[in-house]
Formats: sequence, structure tokens, C-alpha cells
Amino acid sequence: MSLLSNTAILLDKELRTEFRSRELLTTTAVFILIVLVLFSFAINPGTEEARQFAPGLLWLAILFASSLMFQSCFLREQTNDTLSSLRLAVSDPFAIFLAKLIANTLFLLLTELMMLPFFAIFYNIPLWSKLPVLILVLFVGSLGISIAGTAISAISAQARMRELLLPLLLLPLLTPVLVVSSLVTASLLDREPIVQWKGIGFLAVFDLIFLTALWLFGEYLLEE
Amino acid sequence: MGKRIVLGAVAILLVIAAAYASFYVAPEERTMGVLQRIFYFHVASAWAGMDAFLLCFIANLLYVWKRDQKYDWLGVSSAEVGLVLTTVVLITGPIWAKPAWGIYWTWDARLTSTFVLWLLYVSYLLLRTLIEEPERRALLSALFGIFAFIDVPLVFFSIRWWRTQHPAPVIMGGPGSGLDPTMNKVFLFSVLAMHVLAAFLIVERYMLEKMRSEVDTLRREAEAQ
Amino acid sequence: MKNLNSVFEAYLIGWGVFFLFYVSIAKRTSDLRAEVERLKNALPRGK
Amino acid sequence: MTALRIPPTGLRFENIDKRYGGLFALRRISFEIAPGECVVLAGRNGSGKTTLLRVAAQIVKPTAGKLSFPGADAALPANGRPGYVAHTTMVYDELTAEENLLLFGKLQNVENPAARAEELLREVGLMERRDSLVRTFSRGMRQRIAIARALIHRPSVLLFDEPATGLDPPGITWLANSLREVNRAGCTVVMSLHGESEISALATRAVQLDAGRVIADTQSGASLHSILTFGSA
Repeated sequence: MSLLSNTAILLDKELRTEFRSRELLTTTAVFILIVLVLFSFAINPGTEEARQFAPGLLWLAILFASSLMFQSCFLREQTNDTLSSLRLAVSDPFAIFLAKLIANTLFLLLTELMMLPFFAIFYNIPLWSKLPVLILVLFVGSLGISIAGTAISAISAQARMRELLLPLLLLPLLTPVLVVSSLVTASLLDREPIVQWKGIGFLAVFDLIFLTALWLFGEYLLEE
Repeated sequence: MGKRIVLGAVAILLVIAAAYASFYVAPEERTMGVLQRIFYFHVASAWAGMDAFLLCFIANLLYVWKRDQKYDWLGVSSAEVGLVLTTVVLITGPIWAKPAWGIYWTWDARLTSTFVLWLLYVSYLLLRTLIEEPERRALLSALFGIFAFIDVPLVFFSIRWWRTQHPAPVIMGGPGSGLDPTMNKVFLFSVLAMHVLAAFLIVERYMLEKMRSEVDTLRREAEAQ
Repeated sequence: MKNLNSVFEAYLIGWGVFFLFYVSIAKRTSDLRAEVERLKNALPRGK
Repeated sequence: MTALRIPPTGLRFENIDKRYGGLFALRRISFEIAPGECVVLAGRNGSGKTTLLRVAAQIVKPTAGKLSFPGADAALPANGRPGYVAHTTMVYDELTAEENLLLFGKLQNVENPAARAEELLREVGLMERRDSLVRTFSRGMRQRIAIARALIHRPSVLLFDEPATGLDPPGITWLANSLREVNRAGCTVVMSLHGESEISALATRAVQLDAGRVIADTQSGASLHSILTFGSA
């Protein structure tokens, strides 16, 4: 139970610091927006093919944005060595990861929701009717990205060239999330929409596997 | 030293014998003809590469558990050899694909997964170059290696189930599915040969890593003086 | 015997990669040996 | 300053080694600190003081050897951990003084964290700045909030790494008085210091480190004085 209460306290801290500055939210949102606009120049957004490509582009933008977002995740704990004081204070270090990954999922989901209207308008894709399922897909996908991203940012924060290293370590690891979530989203936004429950289930399995790995090995990531 | 030379000699002999067998012993495949003979080399490399990564994963787990440098050395060695083997897979694949299907690269599930696998272990080796302190390097790279390996089946199934919507061209149903018994024997022999070669390379690379770690300690002592 | 050269190409390049890898191990080992010699000479003087 | 809630606790190092790569930061450290002692760690920069304190704080895992807390309850509760003050503040710049104390108080299951935070803010003299972000603090104020954080869970062992850093003369007097008070209440204090000051006057024992080894350990006044003045120069 102390794991959950510690997580709640730490989550409160993460949200409080972020909503005070809104640094992560604004930068990732602007980044996704820029990518969406640039993509529309790279492909012709009016065509029928664009409708099929767009969901993949959206997920790619999310993936790149997230790898920017995770940079500061553990790095900011190094400024005043607050990671050490956290480790001294919590009874289970998994709480530190749990709070961070929940916060990251929330931030990611929030930026995605902010960007969805632009996405729908730019690529002329009506999403209103499929919104609940779409949010579910965004949630399981973003959760997977955040779990792996939080773990990897704990690794890259301790290495040289960390800004470059993080995406190099994270993006190949997230191949399954990119493959499945873009396909599930594409078939959801198709002219004849299909909800691919199998794909959503697969993403949930990905989340579960990486969460378990983080639970098992997380404490070693913080070792000094 | 003597044992390593013997292992190396055995590996070379086996690889040559496997090549001989795949050219002269195995019967000609009906549809693909002589081209199918790449199969023995290509798939055997893939299997040996996968097993090298499995060994790396086991070494990573053991390192996290026991904290013995030996497992760190084994981890790098098997990752590097696995990377060499998958590089061979990624080179021979297109050489085979070009005359067979007219294109160098197909986004076939196996080939694509192998490529992602290759990228993951390139990242693993890259990470190792970017952490100075030996214990931290060993621990963090072991942890990344663990995450990378559990990602492998997820990569494979995600690509297989969602990427290849139309059935991929059936190259080989894998051994067992209608492979001629002689072909099967030659194939298994090639797999064995490739594993012995991999073992030899891993041992050589391991000795190098061991030496490097000793030199590193010496160098640090010299600097501390 | 069409495509035979592709088969040869595959085998030769594959072997070539293995060989190059072995050479790189040998090269790195000999570099380390030289380094050991250098350090051995440097250490007693430092002490 | 702190009323003790847990039994007086000592510290025991048994053959502690800490190796970074091939280099030893600590080598075969063995000594015991009795409950209620006030010990100064002396030694040059890089002699291993900070590493030893970090090992004692259980932030750094020793490569070999054993650390124990004689006198502590068999099952060391989370709030029985030593209070540690490091070179960095170990608090969040983006949170206010009060939020920081509340955060660490709640994490360590301090009873009535709000009252405890207020009590500490008053003691370290940051009450009127309780709602300011730590980012806006001066060095001295940062050091005060760092000390408050270390004390929040009423630890029975205090590990202070250069606690006087950034404090002005009145601040040093304040710190010396506070430490005297906690030490009298039965709290074990281990601190690394540079030179002699009001704070070092509290010490009843000095342990001198060099190259990761203990080279002197004394309780007599004269050698204590010499270790403090010359040993850490």
C-alpha cells in the first residue's frame, strides 16, 4: 500500500511542477503541430492515400515528440541530486517510475488531444464519431511509449551524449507500438471503419510486459 | 590457447563442409533451382545470430543477478557476434531476393524483424561506448539488453500480424514443412557449423574483452599514481 | 545453372564478413598488447 | 530541534570497499560510531569523505563489506534512515520551500506532515519565504532548506557533508546551536568539515581519511585539534 500512496504523492509533485511551467506540454504540442504541417508538404494531404498515411504520420510525430519529452524526465532529478533524496524517502523505488510513467502518459495524452483537432482539419479526416475508441487506442499506445520511455530515460540520463542517445535507444524498442497503433488507427479512420480489438489487445500486452520488466529491474536502473 | 586454435580449426572445417554439402549433397530445389542453396547459409546464420542474442540476454540477466564482470564480457561478446551474424543475414537476404523476386528488399516479417533486431543491438553496443565507468556501463547495458531482448518477440509478431497484410511470398516453410530429408540433414548440419563458428568468435571476442578490462584497470592505476 | 553467381556472391560476402570480424578482433588484441607493454613500462616509474 | 522517536542508533562499517572501475574510493573501512557520538570526518578533497557518507546514507552500495546500525530496530523502518545533507540541496527548485518539505515528509510517513513542515520552516528561519520557489533562494537559504529536508523524518543519525557551505556567520552559529541540541537529544552526528569552526567544536571524535583509508581516529582534544586544522587543509 505504501507503493500506491508514495506513487500518488510523487505524481502530485510531477503534475504540480509541470503545470506550473507547462514546458513539456507546450514544447511537445508545438513539435507535433510542426511535424503535422511539414508532413502535409511532404505528401499531398488532399488525396485518398493521405488518408491512409496520415495515422502513421500522426504516430510517428507522437513518437518523436515523446522522445523529446522524456529527455528531462530523469535529467531534471540530477540537477540537485533529488533522485537520491527520493530513493532515500520512498520504500519501493518502483513508485518513482510509476509516478513518472503515469505523469508522462497523461502529458502525452493531453498533447495528443490538443493536436487531434488540427490533425482532423489538416488531413480532412472526421473523427468525432470514433472518438471514444480513438482515445482508447491513444491511451494504450501512449502508455506503452511512456513505460519504455521512462525506463530508457533513466538509462540515457547516466550516459554521455544523452540527448542523442535517448531516441537511438528508445525508437527501435518502440517498433511494435508504432506498427500496431498506426494500423489500428488507420483502420479506425478508414471510410469503412473497423475496430481492431486484436491490435488494441496487443498494445495492452506490450504495456503489461514492459511494466513487468520495469517492476522487476527498475530499482537497478537507479543504482549508484 | 591450444583449445582456442582447435576450436577455430574445427569451426572452419565445419563451415567448409557445410558449404560443400549445400552445393553437392543437397538436391536441387524444383522451383528456385540453384538459388535455393543460399538458404543453408542464410538461415543458419539467422539461427546462430538469434542464439547469440539469446546468450547475450542470459549473460545480461546473470550480470544483474551476480554482478560478476565475466557476464558483462560475455554480454558484449555475444552481442557483437550476433550482430555480425545478423549482418550476414541482412546481406545475403537481398542477394537472394533480387534474382528470386526482382527486388532487393522486401518488407517481409522475418527480414524486417531481423533488421529491427540488428538496430536494437547496434544501440546496445553504442550505449556501451557512451558510459565511462565500467560497473555502471555493465549494469545499464545489461538492463538495456534485457529490455531489447524481450522486445524481440513483440517486434516479430507485430510485424507479422499487422505489416504483411497479404501473405508474404513463401520462401521456405521452414524445415519440417515438406523439406526433403536430405535437404533437412544438410540444413541442420549448416546450423551446427554456424553455431560452432559463432562459439569460436564469441570465445575470441571474450578473451579480447577480458584483456581490455585488465588493461583498463592498469591504465586507471597508472593515471591515479 | 542460372543465378549461380548470386549464390557464390552470398557465400563469399558472408565469409568475408566473418573474416573481417576475426581480423578486427586480432587487430584490437594486438593493439591492447602494445598498450600493456607501454603501461608496464610506465607503471614502475610512476610508483 | 528534534524529539527522538526511534532508539539511539550507532553506525558500524565493516570492511567497506567501494570501487569505481579499477579504482578504490574506499578501501577496507572499519570503524564503529557509538549512539549519540558527534564525529568529524576530515581529509583532503577526494579522500573518500563524501563516498563514505553516501555509503552510510545508503545511497551508494558498497562493492564489499557491511554497513549496520547497531541499536536500531531490527527491521529498519523507512523513517529510521539517516538524515543526509549533501553538496547539492537535494530538493526541487521548481517547488516552494513548504511543498518540498511536505513532499519528503509525506513520502516518509511523517505524522502530521504539515505541522512538521511548519515547525521546521520556523526553525531554519524560512517561514516568511515558505511560498517562494527554492529557485529564488540565496545560497544560505538553500542550505537551510536542505538541512530542513534532512531533518523532516526525525532521524536518529545525521550525516552532514560540509553543512556549513553557503552559510553566513550567523547561519553557522545557528547550525552549531541546532546540532548541539539534536546531539544532546541523543542523535548521532557524522559530518565532514573543512577546518575548525563553531561546528567542529561540537565534535568529540575525529576520523581522518586519506586515499579511501582511515589514517587517524582520535578522541583526545589535542590530536582532534591537529586533525581538524592540518588534516583537512
